Amino acid sequence: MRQVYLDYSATTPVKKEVLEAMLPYFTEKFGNPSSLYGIGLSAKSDLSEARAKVAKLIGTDEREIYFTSGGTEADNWAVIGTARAKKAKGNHIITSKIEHHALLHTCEYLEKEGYEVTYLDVDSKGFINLTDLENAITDKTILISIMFANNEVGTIQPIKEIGEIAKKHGILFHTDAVQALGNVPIHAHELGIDMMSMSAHKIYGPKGIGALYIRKGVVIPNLLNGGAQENKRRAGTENMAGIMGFAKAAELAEANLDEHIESITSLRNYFAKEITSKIEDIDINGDMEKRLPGNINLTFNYVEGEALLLYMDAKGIAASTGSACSSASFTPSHVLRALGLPLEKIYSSIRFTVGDFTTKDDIDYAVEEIVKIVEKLRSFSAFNKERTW
Amino acid sequence: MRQVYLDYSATTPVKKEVLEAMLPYFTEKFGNPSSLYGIGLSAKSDLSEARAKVAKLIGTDEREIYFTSGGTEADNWAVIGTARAKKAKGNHIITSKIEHHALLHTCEYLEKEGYEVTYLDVDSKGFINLTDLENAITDKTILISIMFANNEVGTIQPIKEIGEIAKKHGILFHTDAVQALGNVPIHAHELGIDMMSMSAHKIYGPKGIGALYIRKGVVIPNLLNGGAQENKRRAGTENMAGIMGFAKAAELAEANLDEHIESITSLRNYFAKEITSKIEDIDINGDMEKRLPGNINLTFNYVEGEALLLYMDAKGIAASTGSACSSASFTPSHVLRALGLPLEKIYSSIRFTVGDFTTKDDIDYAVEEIVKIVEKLRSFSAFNKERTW
Amino acid sequence: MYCETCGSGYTNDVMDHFQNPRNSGHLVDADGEGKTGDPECGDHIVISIKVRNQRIEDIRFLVYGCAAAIATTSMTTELAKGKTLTEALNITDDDVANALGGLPENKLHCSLLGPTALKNAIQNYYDRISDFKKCLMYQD
Ligand SMILES: Cc1ncc(COP(=O)(O)O)c(C=O)c1O
Ligand SMILES: Cc1ncc(COP(=O)(O)O)c(C=O)c1O
Ligand code: FES
Ligand code: FES
Repeated sequence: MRQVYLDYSATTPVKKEVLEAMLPYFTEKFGNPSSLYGIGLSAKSDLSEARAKVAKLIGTDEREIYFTSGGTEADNWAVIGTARAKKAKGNHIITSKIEHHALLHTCEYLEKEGYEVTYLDVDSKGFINLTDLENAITDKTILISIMFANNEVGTIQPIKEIGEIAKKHGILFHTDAVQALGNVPIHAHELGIDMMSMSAHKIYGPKGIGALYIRKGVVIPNLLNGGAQENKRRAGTENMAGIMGFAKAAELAEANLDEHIESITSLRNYFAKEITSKIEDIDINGDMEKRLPGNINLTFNYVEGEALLLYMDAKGIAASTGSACSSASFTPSHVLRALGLPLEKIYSSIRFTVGDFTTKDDIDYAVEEIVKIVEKLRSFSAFNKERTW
Repeated sequence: MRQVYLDYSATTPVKKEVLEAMLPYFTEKFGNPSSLYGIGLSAKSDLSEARAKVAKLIGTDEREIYFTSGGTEADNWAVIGTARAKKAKGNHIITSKIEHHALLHTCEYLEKEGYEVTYLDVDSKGFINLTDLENAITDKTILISIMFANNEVGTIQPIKEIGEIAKKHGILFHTDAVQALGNVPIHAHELGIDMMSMSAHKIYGPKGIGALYIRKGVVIPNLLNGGAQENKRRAGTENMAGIMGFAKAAELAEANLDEHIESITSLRNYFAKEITSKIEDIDINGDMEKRLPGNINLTFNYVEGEALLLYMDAKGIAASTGSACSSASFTPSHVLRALGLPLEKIYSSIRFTVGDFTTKDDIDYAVEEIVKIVEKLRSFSAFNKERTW
Repeated sequence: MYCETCGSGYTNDVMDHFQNPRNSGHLVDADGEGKTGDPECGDHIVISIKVRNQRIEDIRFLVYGCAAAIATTSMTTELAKGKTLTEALNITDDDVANALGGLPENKLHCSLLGPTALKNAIQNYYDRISDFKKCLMYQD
C-alpha cells in the first residue's frame, strides 16, 4: 500500500548522507574521544568539526554547543540548571501555556520544590503578548523560556523582541528551538538568546541526540555529573555516531535552508488549499504568516480525530493529533486549549507536517483519501451543522 | 600498520549483527513509538521486544528496564532520584572510593546540597569491607551504591552480600554494572539489587544508550521530565536505533556469556603471563580471582605511563592509564590511590582490556613491542632498582 | 595529532624528540649533575654535564615523565650543548617550548623541568669546583 508520511514534526527519517556520515563511527572509527591513542584522538578532532557544523546552523561559536541526548534533556538542563544557578537571585520563571511537555513538566517539577512559574496566555493564533511578558517580570524572575516555534500549530514567537525584554531586565532567556531548527533562519547571538534546545531527529538526523546552546559567559550547573566530556559540562561517553549524524543533518539544513523553506511552504499551502476547498467546515488553527513552513493544523468539524487518524492509517497516511509523546494518552491538546478552542474542536483537530520527502503526488493521494474518509465519518457522525450537542 | 586494540573497557566496536539490527530504524522504520499509526505502532512493539532482551541478560522483568542515554545518566538518575525520593527519611549515602566519576561527582553534587556521603575504603585488591559497610549505616542512610566491577582494576565486589546488608537495614541498593554487564553472570533479583546502571557501548553496542534497572516497587522521581515515554519515567523521543542495538548486543552477550568469559579470561591470562615473564619489575594490581575477565592492570615500574602509551600508540597498540574520561586530565587515578599505591606506581600503571576481537596473535605482537618499548624507556629513566629518588 | 584550535595533542617536533630523544643517558664522569621533579605529575629528571673552558662539552639526561617531559628535556640538552655556562643558564621554559613548536596548555609546565635541572647541574658544577678550590686552599 502507498505510504504517505505527513508527521515530520513527530520525527523524520534519517537522510542517506546523514547515515553515511554516521556509519564509520560504529565500526572502524569507534574510538572514545577521551582516549589518548590514534582512534581516540581522531574521534576528538571529528567531534570538534561536528560541533562547528551545528554552531554554524545557528550562528554561534562552536564552544557554545553542548551535545545532549535530545531536546528533552536540553530543556531540562536549561531550566533546572538556571533554577539552581540563580537560586540566590530568585525563584520565578516565566514560560508560556503552549510549551512542549519537556518544558512544562520540568517547570511543574520545580514548582513542587517551591519555584514559582508564570505560564503566559497566548492569543487565538498562539502568540504570547509582549506586554503580558513584561508585566509578569518581578525582581525574583530568573528565567524566561519561550519556545521558538510551536510543535502543534507552528506559531513562531517574536523571539528577537523577547530577547530584548530579557536583556533589558537582566534575565536569562532560553528558547526551545526543537521545531524551529532547520525550518527558520536562526542567529542565536543576534536574537539575544542565552540558551537554546535542539534535537537532531527533527531535521533528518538520528533520534537520541541533541544539543543545548549556552551563550559564552552563562554558567549553569551540570544536569549529568561524571566524566570530563563536553568541556566538563555534560558527562557521559560521547554518542559519536549520533553527533556525526546531527552535524551532517545540520550542515545539509544550513546549505539548503532557503530552498527547503520555499518548497515545504508551497507544498503545505497546496495541501491546505486543496483540502479546505474539497472539504467544507474545516478550520485552520494558528497563524498563516509566522508559521513553521511544513506545519498545518486543521479542525475537521464533526469528526473525531482519533477515528480520522486510524482511517487514514488504514490508507497509509500518517499524521497526528498533537505532539507524538502525548498522542497515546488521549488528553486534549493543552496547546489548542490555550488558543481557546472548545473541547469538541480540539478532539476534531489534526496536525499535518510535510517534509523534504513529501511530493505533490503524496498530497494529492492524501487529500483524495481524506475527503472520502471525512465524508464517511460525517455520514454517521452524531454532530453536524444542524445537530450540535 | 598493525592495530591492536586493548582498551575494550573504554569502549567497544559495534558488532556486525548489532549494526544490522539498528540500520532499519534510521530509514524505513523511523517511526516515533508514541505515534498511533503503522510505523509508530510497530516501533512500539519492537521497543518492548528490545526491553525484554535487556531484561533477560540481567534476570529481571522487562517492565523494570528504563532506557537512558548511557551509564552516566543511569548513575545520576539512581543517586539523585533516591536522594530526592527519600529526603524525608534521611540524607546519608554510602558508596566507595573507587566508583566511576559518574557516581562520585553525582555524590559530590549532592554533598553541596547538604547530603552526607560516606566513601568506603577498599583493601589493596580493591574490595570493600562488609563490616565497614555495616558500621557506616545510620538511621539516616537512604542509599548504598557500590559498583559491581571496577573499570580500572576489574575487582568484582561481593554484590550478593551487599544486597543482603541493604535489605536487612531496609536501605535501597544501587550498583553501577556498566563494566560487569556481559562479562559476569548477573541475576539482579537474586542478588538483591534495587537499581542497576548499564551502558551499551561496553558490550559491543552503540554509544549514547544505556539503561537503569529499577526494581518493581522502587519509586524515584524522573531525572528527565517531559513526554510520557518509558512508562512516564524517562522523557524524550526514544533512541530507537540505539535501543535496538543495545538489545541485540544484550542478546548476543546472553547467548555467549560462558564462552565469552572463558575465552577472554584465557587470553587475558596469557597476556599477563607473557608480559610478566618477559619484563621484570612489573606489578599486577587488583585481584586475580574476582576480576573482570578481560581486565589486567599493570605497574611498569620506573616507566611513566603516558610515555609508554604513546610509544605503544606509535606501534598501533591502544590501552589506557585509567578511565578514558579522565585520561586527558593527568590526575592520578583515584582508584589506584584507594588501593594504596604510591604516586610513582600510579603514574607507571596501565590498564589493558582484551575483548571479543582480540586474538592470540594480537597479544604476541603487543607483548613483543611492549618489551622493546619498556627496555628503551627504562634505558634512560631517572629511576631504576638502585636509583630511587 | 596536534590541534591548532584547542592546542590539544603534540606537534611533530615534540613527537620526534619524544620518540628519538637526543642525548639520553648518564655521564659517569660528569662535572655536574642536577635533578628536579614535579610532585604534581610525578615527573623527574636528571641532567649530567661535562664542562670544558666554561662550555658545556657534553650533556645527558635521564627522565621519568610524560611525552612532553621527555621531549622538552631532550630539546633542553640540544639547546645547551656547546653553549657557555652563562648562555646555558639563560635558557628558559619558553625557549624550549618554542623550539618544539608549542605545547598543549596542560603540558606547558613540563618545559620547566629541563631548564631547572640544567641550572641545578651548573650549580652543582660550581659547587664542586669551589669545593675543589677550598680543598686546594686547605692544602696550601
Ligand atoms: C518543541 C519540542 N521540544 C522538545 C521536544 C523533545 O525533543 P526530544 O524528542 O529530542 O527529546 C520535541 C519533540 O519531541 C519538541 O517538538
Ligand atoms: C563503571 C562505569 N560507570 C559508568 C560509566 C559511564 O557510562 P557511559 O559512558 O555510558 O555514560 C563507565 C564508562 O564510561 C564506567 O566504566
Ligand atoms: S581537539 Fe582541538 S578543539 Fe578540541
Ligand atoms: S605532565 Fe608534568 S612534566 Fe609532563
